[in-house]
Amino acid sequence: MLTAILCLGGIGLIAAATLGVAAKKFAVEVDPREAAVLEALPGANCGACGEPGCSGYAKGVADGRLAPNLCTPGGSATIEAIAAILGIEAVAAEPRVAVVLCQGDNEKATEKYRYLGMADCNAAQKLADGPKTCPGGCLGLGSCAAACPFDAIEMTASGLAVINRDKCTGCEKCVSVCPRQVIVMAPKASTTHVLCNSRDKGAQVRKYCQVGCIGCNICKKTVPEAYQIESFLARVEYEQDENAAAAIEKCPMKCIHDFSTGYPEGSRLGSKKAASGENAAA
Amino acid sequence: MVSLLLILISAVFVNNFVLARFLGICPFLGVSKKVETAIGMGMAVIFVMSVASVVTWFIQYFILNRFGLEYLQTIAFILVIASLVQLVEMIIQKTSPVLYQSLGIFLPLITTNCAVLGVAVLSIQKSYSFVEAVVFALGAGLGFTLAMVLFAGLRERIDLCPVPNSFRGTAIALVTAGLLSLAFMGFAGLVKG
Amino acid sequence: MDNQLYLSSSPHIHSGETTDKVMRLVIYALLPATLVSIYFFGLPALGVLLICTLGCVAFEALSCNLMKREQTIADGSAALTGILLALNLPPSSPWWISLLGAAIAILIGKQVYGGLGYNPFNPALVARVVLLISFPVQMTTWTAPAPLGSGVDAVTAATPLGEIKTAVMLTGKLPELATSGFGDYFLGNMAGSLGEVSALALLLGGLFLLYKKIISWHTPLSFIGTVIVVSGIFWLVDPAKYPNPLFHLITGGLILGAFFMATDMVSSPVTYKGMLIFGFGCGLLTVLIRLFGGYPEGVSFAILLMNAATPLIDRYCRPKIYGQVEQKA
Amino acid sequence: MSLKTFAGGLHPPDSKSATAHKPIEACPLPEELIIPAAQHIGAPADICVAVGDQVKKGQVIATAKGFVSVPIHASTSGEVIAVEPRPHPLGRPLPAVVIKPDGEDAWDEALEQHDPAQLVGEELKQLVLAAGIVGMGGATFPAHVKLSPPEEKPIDTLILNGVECEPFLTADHRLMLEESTRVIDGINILRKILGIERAVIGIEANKPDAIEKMTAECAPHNIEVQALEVKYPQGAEKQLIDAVTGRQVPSGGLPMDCGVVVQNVGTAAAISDAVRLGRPLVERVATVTGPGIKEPKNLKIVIGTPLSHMVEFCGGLEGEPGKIIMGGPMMGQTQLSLEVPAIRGTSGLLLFRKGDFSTRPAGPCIRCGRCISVCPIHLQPTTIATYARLNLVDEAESNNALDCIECGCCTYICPATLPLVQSIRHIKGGIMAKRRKS
Repeated sequence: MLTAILCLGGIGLIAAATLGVAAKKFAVEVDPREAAVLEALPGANCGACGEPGCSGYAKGVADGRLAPNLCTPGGSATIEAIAAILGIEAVAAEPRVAVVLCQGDNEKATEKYRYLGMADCNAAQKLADGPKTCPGGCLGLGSCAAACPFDAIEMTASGLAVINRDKCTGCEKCVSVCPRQVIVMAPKASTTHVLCNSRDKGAQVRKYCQVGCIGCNICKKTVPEAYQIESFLARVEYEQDENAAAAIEKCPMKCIHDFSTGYPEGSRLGSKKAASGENAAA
Repeated sequence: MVSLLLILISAVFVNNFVLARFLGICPFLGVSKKVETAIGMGMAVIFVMSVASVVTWFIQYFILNRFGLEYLQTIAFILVIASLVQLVEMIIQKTSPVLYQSLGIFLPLITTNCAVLGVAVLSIQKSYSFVEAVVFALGAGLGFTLAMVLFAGLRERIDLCPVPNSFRGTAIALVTAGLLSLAFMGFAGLVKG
Repeated sequence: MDNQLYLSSSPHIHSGETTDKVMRLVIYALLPATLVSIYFFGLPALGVLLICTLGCVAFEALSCNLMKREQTIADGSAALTGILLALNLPPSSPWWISLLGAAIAILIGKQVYGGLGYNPFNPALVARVVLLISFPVQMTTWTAPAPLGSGVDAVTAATPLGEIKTAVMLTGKLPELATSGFGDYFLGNMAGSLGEVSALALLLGGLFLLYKKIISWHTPLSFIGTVIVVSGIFWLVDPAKYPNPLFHLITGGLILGAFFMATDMVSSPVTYKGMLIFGFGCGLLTVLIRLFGGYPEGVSFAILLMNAATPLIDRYCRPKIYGQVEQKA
Repeated sequence: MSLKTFAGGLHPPDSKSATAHKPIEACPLPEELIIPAAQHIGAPADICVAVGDQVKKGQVIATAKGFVSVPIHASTSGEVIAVEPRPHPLGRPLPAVVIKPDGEDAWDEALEQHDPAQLVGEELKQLVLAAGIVGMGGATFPAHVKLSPPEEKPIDTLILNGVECEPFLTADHRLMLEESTRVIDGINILRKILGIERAVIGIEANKPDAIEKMTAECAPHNIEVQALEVKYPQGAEKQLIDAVTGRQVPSGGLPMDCGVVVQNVGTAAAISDAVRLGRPLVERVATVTGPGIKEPKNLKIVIGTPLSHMVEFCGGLEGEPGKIIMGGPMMGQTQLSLEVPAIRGTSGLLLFRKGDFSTRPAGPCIRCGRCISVCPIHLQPTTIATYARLNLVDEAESNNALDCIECGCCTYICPATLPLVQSIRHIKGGIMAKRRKS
């Protein structure tokens, strides 16, 4: 019995001594807060914070170089967690989601040529500025959907990107990949949008799109504070849009849409009613 | 000389620790996403296995056998292996932070890696001489590395494939590991023993 | 006229070479071998061929449907897998073995990886090896050839490779058949799986593929060359124990493997250098398994093992690019 | 005779028989000429005329902006009727000067004639720049830039590109047959500018008449003629240099990095005019061909001629066009309409009807390796294209995507009809964007 204890104890002691020496010799300093912050992050490596990945952001936050509320995918929970780790107070940023400002799918908008080649909007855009006649319309080849780290973008059967407002975390990956700047970020609470991105004159727009904004001013006349018209294109003023939905019925081109009533026609998400209503209120 | 070679071939191919004995599956599946990390992990395992088999061989024959403490084999071996892995971990963290980061949790897991303990225990069971034990450990480590690297190469390729959603990730990795193990069955009987 | 114009990135002409054409030509190249196998093994062989081919096509169609992907049976790859699988089975295989093989080949070998072009292993070989390990009895019951119209009943027989393996194990000496009867082996008059038998028919098909430039000479040459060299060395060392290279060449699945299985584009390396390494590995492993392994035939395992190494071979065999003599500016 | 060549490449049917034997015809002036300010690689020129101005042929209408830029000249005499964005071969409206010809086609009197023997290299180079000479093979790289190697990069060989490896095109072939004197004169001027002796004309062996004629006429001038194997892309700069000299342009470098300057034979002819007659680059030879055209021809056109006018002169369209390609079928650009003008880089107009080209959708790569065996740069196109599809910029970069010359061999041969070149071009854009960022 005694030999057993002695032997094992001896082995243990030698091992412990070696490790002890090694720990001194190979010591590496790590900020424990960095690891803790990394733990709290969602780990999507989406880049919404501007860093290449979550570990970079964790390092930045621990160093105090970056603000703790830059992780949009994580939402308020993550921000609170980071704040707790760092022992500071942080204010959650207003949740924002991406919106595709176009309804001109293959059936509603014309194409100026037939595109043959790689299924990528940026590649198509290099050929005579893309096949869509409308210079701002969604090309429908799905580059944004491929870039989305959260699988939040749906390509409809007729070639239009629709963003799932529940899954969207506001990382802006799609915004940066879209060659036509048709995706914009807007407060999640703002559910009414003018779904058009053409700055051409009304007569021209009518030629190539059945649902394009013609800059007729009717929406602005109906709800003056909520709309703004610039180069023949209406935009919702997201700060004062409580009554924006009132203009939907008046729009002759049917290009204003309220997401609290569901998704635009053609989307498989459409049946899910009030997809964002409750969330936006929360 | 020939018998040493046979031990080596047997440990690398025929009785490959991962693909034939199914030991050390945890790091095999966990750290095989990239060839570079797989190589790093393989090297770490080769090192740990070799050193562990040396140390455990001495402990077995000079301490446990001498004092009639064979029944303490498992616990003594684990103690030694665990400290060895700690040592390796510290060295890697200091010398190659990148590798340390990509190995992640799996480095400490070598501690309880059945493959390392398996090598130590098996070479005692087979009553290998000291040289044989070292060669056996080296072969086992090489076999582990070979399996890791092959598998990592396959996984890198599969990463670029449109695998059906339900099979993404671990599912397809397991299917592939199965097929790889199947291919290794071809070595069966190549070396008796 | 508007909207009728096509715009695309250059180039605007195409060779006309298409995937389905490639597959079709490989199937044509396999025709002589299938016909010979039907001649020697009769209706059972035809049955195996039909079940495997139709089974593979059916499973391909089914999986495309299930995954809601585009239907791909028209590209001919599933039919080709089916024929290759059949050629790897014994003529006496029961129907359920063939069908199960087809399911394994298409579902596990190919579709779980995303379909054509993505499978890391040759699907037909995956199926063969799974079957061989799971049903060793059915998969190693061979029949002696009973040529059509000869009126001979099929009787059980061993393959030449199997016979020498047993003989060497029992007596340590090669039996008679390792040194004679090469003419019969060459034509295909021996026991074996459908596609193992006729070296002549397979060679014809292989040469056709080479002529049509569907496959390059690198893989078959280095595969067969390695087998000849390595087995030749052993034969020179002890001719009484190891069969001569010619025996290795025309018995078993070497020709089938070298021309039709190892050259499977999807699961083999893409560069010529890679193909040479691949063929060398296949050849070496084949001889080692045949001479020392537990299985009499090693071609399938050798190719599968090298399939596993293909990503690594590709990784380390990148061709040197034009102008990479100096450091980048 | 053993023919020199490079490793890789392939031989598509050259389809040149429709025009190879046809002498160059002068295409009459159209109703209006559309002369874009952007006709070369580098910064577009600054337009310096206004609506209502009367211009003479050869008069500068846009001035060079920066080193890598050249002036643009009026291609005929007439009135400027518009200065506005007009459809451009690049696919979008770009600033252009529209000239209504007065029918007199009168040269600007200010243009001076020179004797090259009286001038030094630097003066000759200035004449080349003033004449707006760019690479006429289609790349439109300003010629004077290529002729200004920095001192630490000595040049020893001038290679003249008479390969014309693009299928269908025969413009350079006819030029060498019909205007060999101008070409040789241009070569002599180029040698003087560069201060070197060795000049080699590379010609593909499928033009035996051109090889014979050039060999005979070059002999007294001590210019070598090198017959080259018929293989695409034999006329790509890097491949031509490899075939003729056995040297390789370093990855990421320029021909001058291995002591070579390459100029197209058409460029040489234009340089001769620029020096001897003082005439700027206002016309060129272009092949109008393809199954979609009634009478394929080799035309001498003035810069700015709308494609529709060229088509009309060639008997009009045969059937309905499916693709309008400016340049050759391997590297040419598809056009939105026939209203775009021919510019300095327009070596040909190729018309395909529907059915003359493949519209087969891309399938999965079957890893056949054909693209790798034909790539003249020895890249792995399919690997890079896979990374491009998944937008893996770093992986594509480490696979040398930037070295791709976009010759189109891989796409031509691909059994899965994958748009490999387009994918690689796409990811090259991604790599450049990443480099700019960092």
